[in-house]
This record gives sequence, structure tokens and C-alpha cells, in this order.
Amino acid sequence: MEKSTIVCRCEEINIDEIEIAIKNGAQEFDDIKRLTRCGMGTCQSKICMNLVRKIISEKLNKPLGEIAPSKMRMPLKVTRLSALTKNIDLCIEEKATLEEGEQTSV
Amino acid sequence: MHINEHPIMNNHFNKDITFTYQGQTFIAREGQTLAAALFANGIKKLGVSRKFHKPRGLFCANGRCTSCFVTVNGLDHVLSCMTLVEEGMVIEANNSDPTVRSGQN
Amino acid sequence: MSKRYDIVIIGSGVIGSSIAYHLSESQQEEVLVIDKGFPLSGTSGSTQAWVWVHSKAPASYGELSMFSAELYPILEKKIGDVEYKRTGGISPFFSESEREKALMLAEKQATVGIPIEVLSQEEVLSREPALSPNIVGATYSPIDGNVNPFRLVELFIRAAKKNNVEFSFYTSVTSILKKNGLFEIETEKGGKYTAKKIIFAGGPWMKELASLIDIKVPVKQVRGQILITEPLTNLIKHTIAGMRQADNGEVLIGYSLEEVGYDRRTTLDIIQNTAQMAIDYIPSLANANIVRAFSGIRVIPEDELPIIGEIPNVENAYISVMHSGITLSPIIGTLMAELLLHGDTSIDLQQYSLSRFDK
Amino acid sequence: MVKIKTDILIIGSGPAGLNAAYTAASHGANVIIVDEAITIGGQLKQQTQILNNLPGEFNSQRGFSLVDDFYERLKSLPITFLLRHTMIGIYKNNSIGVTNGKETFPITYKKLIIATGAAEEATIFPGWTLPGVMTIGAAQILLNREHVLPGNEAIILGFNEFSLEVGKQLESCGVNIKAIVAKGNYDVELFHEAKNVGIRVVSNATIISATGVNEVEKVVLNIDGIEEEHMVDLVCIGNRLSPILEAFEILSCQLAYQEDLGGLFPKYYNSLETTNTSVYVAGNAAGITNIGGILITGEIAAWNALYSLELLEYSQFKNRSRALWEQLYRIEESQVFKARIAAIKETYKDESLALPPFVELLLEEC
Repeated sequence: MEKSTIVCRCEEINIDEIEIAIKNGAQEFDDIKRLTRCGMGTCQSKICMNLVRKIISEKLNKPLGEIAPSKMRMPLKVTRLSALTKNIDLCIEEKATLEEGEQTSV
Repeated sequence: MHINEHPIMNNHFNKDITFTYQGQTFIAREGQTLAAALFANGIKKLGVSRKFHKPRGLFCANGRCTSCFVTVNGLDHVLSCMTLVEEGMVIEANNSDPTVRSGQN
Repeated sequence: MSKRYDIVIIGSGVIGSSIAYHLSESQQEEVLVIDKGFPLSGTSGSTQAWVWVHSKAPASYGELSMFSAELYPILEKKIGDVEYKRTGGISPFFSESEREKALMLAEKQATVGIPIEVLSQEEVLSREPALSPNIVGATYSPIDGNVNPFRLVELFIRAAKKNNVEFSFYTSVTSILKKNGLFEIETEKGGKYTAKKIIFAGGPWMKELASLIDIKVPVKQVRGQILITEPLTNLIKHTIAGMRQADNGEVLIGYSLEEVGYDRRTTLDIIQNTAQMAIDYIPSLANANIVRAFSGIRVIPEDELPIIGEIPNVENAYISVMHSGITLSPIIGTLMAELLLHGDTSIDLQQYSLSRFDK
Repeated sequence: MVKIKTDILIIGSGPAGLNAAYTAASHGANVIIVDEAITIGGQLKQQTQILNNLPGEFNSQRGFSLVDDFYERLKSLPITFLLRHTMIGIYKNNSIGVTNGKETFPITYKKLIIATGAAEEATIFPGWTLPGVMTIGAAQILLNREHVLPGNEAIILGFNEFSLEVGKQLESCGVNIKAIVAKGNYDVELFHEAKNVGIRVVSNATIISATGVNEVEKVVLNIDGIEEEHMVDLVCIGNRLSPILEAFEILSCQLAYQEDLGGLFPKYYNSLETTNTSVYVAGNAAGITNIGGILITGEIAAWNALYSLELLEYSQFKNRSRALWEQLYRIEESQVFKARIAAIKETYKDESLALPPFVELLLEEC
């Protein structure tokens, strides 16, 4: 198959880019994700996850069952920020506030 | 094209409604999703991809692939396969990253 | 047979990779970097990646951060485009009572040359129109900015590899013994390495790593949860305390700090709280789609200041662990290379020595 | 402020979720069923073929009419339907977070049954992102749920029971299926079935590319080494299904892998409880199977949830449970059932627990 064939529809990452990441030592879907942005788009790897796992399995000659899936993130579907803000008074125990700007920066 | 006589199922739509897409008026059946209403009117390309601006449209029809985003009444990136069409809806193609505007809900 | 190196670095996050790259510039030493995972799978890959100076206290620490921020443009010329942007940083406040504190901060930071303006509401809103009109003022500094952490770590590694640094990923270190003045390092995979010098750059995992040589490092793990919007058209120009817009348009938002060990899960409690904070700051974000939340385990030394330099009582062993590793990586890499290659540093690191905790 | 509590929370209102809800609610449990779709039924809504392999208590019928059947059964039971609600995550206290697009709120439960079903795998080739290229399931949704013609001239990629069935349905509405593209070996019986209805199946074939300006206009196939061009306005990807895992992952359920169950799936015991206590799996999410298997696993999960809620007598539970597993053994494809039992055995082994004698018995049987 042509190496320029798209694998990740959202971020438009092709076979070639994934194979290069594998050549650079990537062994899991999430390694490739961090190097290429594959699976980081709006569908959050729902379509490309198994496509990429298959490429890894073939390239590294490892059984498909041993290639970990991508780590799924909340929210499981794209959600408007406004929808998330409602009903927040329910379960928040420790109010998380930011005193100094650098605290979430590493 | 709308199917008027389905070979197996009864027609479960009983009302026609109108909506606009890119300023043009079209007819849909009440109860259809936006993606289906657009498809029925021959509109398959719903927008373009971010990086290479390639055409995109309905792919999974189950709210998973996010290829079918459109703008609905000014709100960008609405999943057209999971949203029902409504009378008078103003729909636009998804040709750029969403812009957040104030005063919407 | 064990392979011999001059220097082995444990940890390939932004700090370990930066040290490796800066050491490799002289191409004098044989260097190996070992990481238990793959680059960016830990803290360096789960950060908002601000290059943040203006509210760092005490002022001497602010100064170190400023020096580091000033190195970024030079670094980019050497290793490539890491999407560093000196956007200026805005830290808004919502009540007049905070203005006093802001003026004090500006005064203190001025002693070391960190430029800070305390802005009125109009000034804030004209600089950053997307901010909420409920904001009454802000501190602002032109020195703050942000960077793409994925590009940064990747390019540090790439540049280091070019200079013949070796990397071994998915390699956990199981033991470190010192024999005849050399460190003997064994890994889970059965690898054996010896090193004349060893650098610990294990971030939040430093406690466990340092225990391999019976050293105590007083750090805690703090989880931060971050929300990411889908890419939006230009909305935010500055790095704002709590959020920034990346080059590709995604807005990163995060305020939370939780001490939950190494648990990297996210929770809707924090996600919803963070969403509310985001809208309090930038109301129009209400319409943005959130595509994902992730968390990172930050390392915070007990007194919140970096721990850098020689490890007391273990000759040829060094440590580099700190919060704000993204901000500090250029200067830390530079100073650690000086220390290992020349035995001395151009900035005195005494106040950051591990020995300060002995007292 | 919305505050919702229930005995049994079910995610997904497809056949597995509906059967679980029916079982649970008719034995005295409070049930909430959450689904992001507009109506209940999941993928059953657009199935117009007559379903084989239904368990005895169901009349043989078409998929969409089975949904109506369920609706009649369920409407008088204590079940709350939260349609157009999506599970998006969990709270620190393990409540499930659900959004309707306007607000997000927690649902607390005693037992959770996840019946999120399966997703269609993609097949990639140059041009697969063009409008007009869609999964075969998407084409079926347009056709039978939306009553919209997905195209006039079509190619179907992948030859299996489902792709042939949808091919026939498309043809019956006037779509011309130019060919079904079969990779290599295929079922001879299926091939004859296609032949009988006049659908061309090309074997040893792959797609080289799909091209078009704004939508798909042309495909080039490689059939046994020979290139063949077709002008089409619809390309259907008829690949296999795999279990939908997102919900299990954020609930920290461990995953396992069985090729015959569709790849990765959540590990489970013979109670269909996952490695996260109180979280059960049912339907295609527990391994890809037929409609009979989907319905029965829904019921098995519900019986186990009911029993652990002490809503059933032991003997009642034990007898029914056994009967259901025996029914499953008869109704499922044998390699699917084998893989399922092997998977359960693995789960017990991984957790260092003794295999229940009953499962051992089933193992011997298959």
C-alpha cells in the first residue's frame, strides 16, 4: 500500500509517519501518538487505534494481542465546556484553585 | 435521494420540514439526522480536513469518527450523524477550525 | 559483559534529555540515557508546558527561571523548532484586595530584573480581549511564554543522538552498585552497564530511584488534571495562569493539584471544576468542545525549589529534580553539563543542593 | 440539581442492554438505561433481515420489529430511559458521569452493566477518507433508519455474511452493487448465496484506490493481479467488528485478547462480571457474537447482578444461570463459544482463582 495513505483521519497521519515512529523506538500506540499526534484529534483514536496496532504488530513482529490499546480519555465523546460546568457542585471535595501560575506548568 | 417506498419497512416519517445549507433551502423528513437530510439532498461533502483541506463526510454514522461535523445555527462542530434536523435550521459546512463566539448556548 | 560509559543518565524526560544534549555538545564523553518507559510517557508529556517566570519565588529562583527562558531562542537555533513562543504571561485577579499582593510581587521581582506590570482591568482586557470582564486586574510579564513539550523532548533526544548519545527505552533500572569507583547498573531486561558518573533525573519517580543508592530525596507527587479543547481559531494570545492556546489551536486548561501518589486517572469532579474555571476566565470558551482530559504526576520538592547538583557522600553521583522542568530545562542542561565536564558552574547552585535538607 | 440513584445502571440500549433491562426490571430491580441515540434499539433498529438464532422466548422476526417487541415488554416495567445521554466518564466515587449536551451529572448505582456493543473496523486505502466512502453499517443506517439512498453505483469491500446481507438490502432499494471485493479465501456457501441473487463477488482482490474531487467517483481494484476500474458513488467498508472498550478502560477494567471474540475485550468471569467489581459486560462488548449470543449474555449479566443484589433465591439463580449458559452453547458459533470459555478460564487463572466446576464442564463440552 502507498506509504502516503492516511491512517488517522483527524490528524491526517499516514503510514510512513507511523513507521518512522516505530523505527525510532515506539512500541505502543501511545508512543506513536506522542511523537506524531496520531489519534489525538477529535475522534480520540476511535477509528485509527486498531489500524495502528496492526501496523505495530506487523513491524515489530509481535502478536496483535500484545499491543496495548491507546489510553482512553474522558470525556468519552467531545463535550461542550458549557455542558461540563453544570452540576459541578455535586462531588467536589477539595476545591482546586491556583495560587501561583506555575503550579500546573512543569 | 429520499426513499419514498421502502421495500420492507413502513414509512416512519410523516412530516416534511425545510432547512438551509450554505444559504440554500432543502427539504428533509422530520426525524432524520442532519447527515441523512444532507445526504438525501445530494450533499455528501460536509467540510474539509484540518491539515490538508481534503473533503470529509459521513463515515461511521454512529458518532464515533467525527468526520461529519457541521455548523448548526452558528455553533461549530456539531456531529451531524447524531443530531436531528429541525425546521428552519441553518447549517453550514465545516471548512475551518471552530470559532467560539459569545452569546450562544 | 557490561558496557562502559562515562556518564549514565537515568530518566529521559525533559531534564534528562536536556542534560544529555548539553553534555553531548562537547562530544567528549560517552553518554547513555536509560528510561523505564518511552519518552513523553511521563510528566514531560503531560504538561501545559509553560515557560513561566513571573510569579516564581523567591526572586533568586525567579531569576534562574528567567535565565532559562532567555536561553530558549538560542536553544531553538541549535536543536530546531520547538514552537517556543514568548507570548507574555498574564495572571489575572478577581478582587481589588489582590492588587496589593500583585504590587509587592512586582517590586520583589524587579530586584532581579524580572519585568512585571500590574495591569488595570482596561489594560488586561485590551491586551487579552477574550478574558472575562469580571477580572479586576492582572500581573503581566513579557518574559513568560510556552513551548511544545513533545517537540522539545523529541528534539533534545534527536540532537543528542546525533552527537552519539545512546538511549535505552523501556529499560527499568533494578540495581546500582558502586565498585572500584565505578557504578554498576543492572536493568530488568538483564542489561549491565558501568559508568564513571551517574545522573538521576527521575522526576516524580526520584524517591524510588534514589533508594537504589540509599539516598533520601524529599519530593512529593502531585497530580494535575488538564483539559484540552479541540483546535480553535485564534482566541488567546498570552500564556494565562491556568491556560494557553497551542500553536495548533488547542486550548489547554488546568488548575488542579492533588496528592494521590502515582494514580494518573482523571476524574469528572476535577474536569467539571476545571471547566468552570475556564469559563470564569474566558466566557466564550463555553462553546468549545473538550476532546480530552489527561493528568500528569508532577514532582514537587518539599520546599518547592529545585534539587540540583552533586549527591552528598556519593562521589560522582548527581541529581536534577524539580517542578517546572519545562521552564528550567535549558538552564539545567547547561549548568549540569558545566558541572560534569568542568567541575564548576557559572551560576552558584549551592542553594539548590540536596544537602540543604540535612539540616 | 440532578441526583440519580439506581440499583442497576445499563449503558447501551441495544439488544443486550434491553434484554438485561427486561430481566432486571421484571425481577424487582430499579433500572436506568443510558443511550446516546435518539431511540432505543442500538444497531438493531436498521436490521431488516429476519433474525435467525433468536432464543426460544422470542418469535422469529426482523431486527427493527424486535425493537418494537422490546418496547412493548419494557414500557410497563420500572425502567428509566435516558436517551440522548452519553456516558462521558466517572467521578471519584465511581458514579458514572452522563451528559445530555447541556449538563453533566452523576448516576450512582449498585451494579453497572455495560452493553456498548461493537464498532466497525476500518479498512484503509488511498482515498478512504473521501465522502461517499463509509462503513457498511453507515450505509445500512442511511437506507433503513433514515430512508435515504446512500448511492447509486456501489462497491463493497469485504465479503462476509453482514456485507452480503446489506448488499442485498441496498440492491432491493435500487443501488447497483458492482462488486463485493473479497480478499482471499471465503465461504463457498456465502459465495453461492451471492451468485443466486446476482451479486458479483471478486475474489483474491483488493482496492488500489478511490478517487474523486469532492466525493468518491472512481475506484480501481486489483483482481487477481488485473486492474479493474469502476465509476461509483458509494464505497462500503465491510470489515469485521470489534468490542467498544472506552467505558471499560476508564473504569480500569482489565482487557484480554481473543481473535475469535473480535480482538480486545474486557476480561470477565462466567458471571460476566469484569475485573472491576460490580461492573458487568454484555452483548458484543463481551466478544463479537450473533444476535442470540447478544441477547443471552444480556440476560446472564442481569441474572448475576440481580443475584448479587439479593433479589433472587439461590436455586432460582443457579438453575436459570445454567440453562442460559447451555442455551448460549447451542446458539453461538462454536468457535466464539470456545473462545469465550477459554477467556473465562484465563480470567480465573490470572486472578489465581479456582475455575467453577460448571465452567469446567462447559470447557469439556466444547
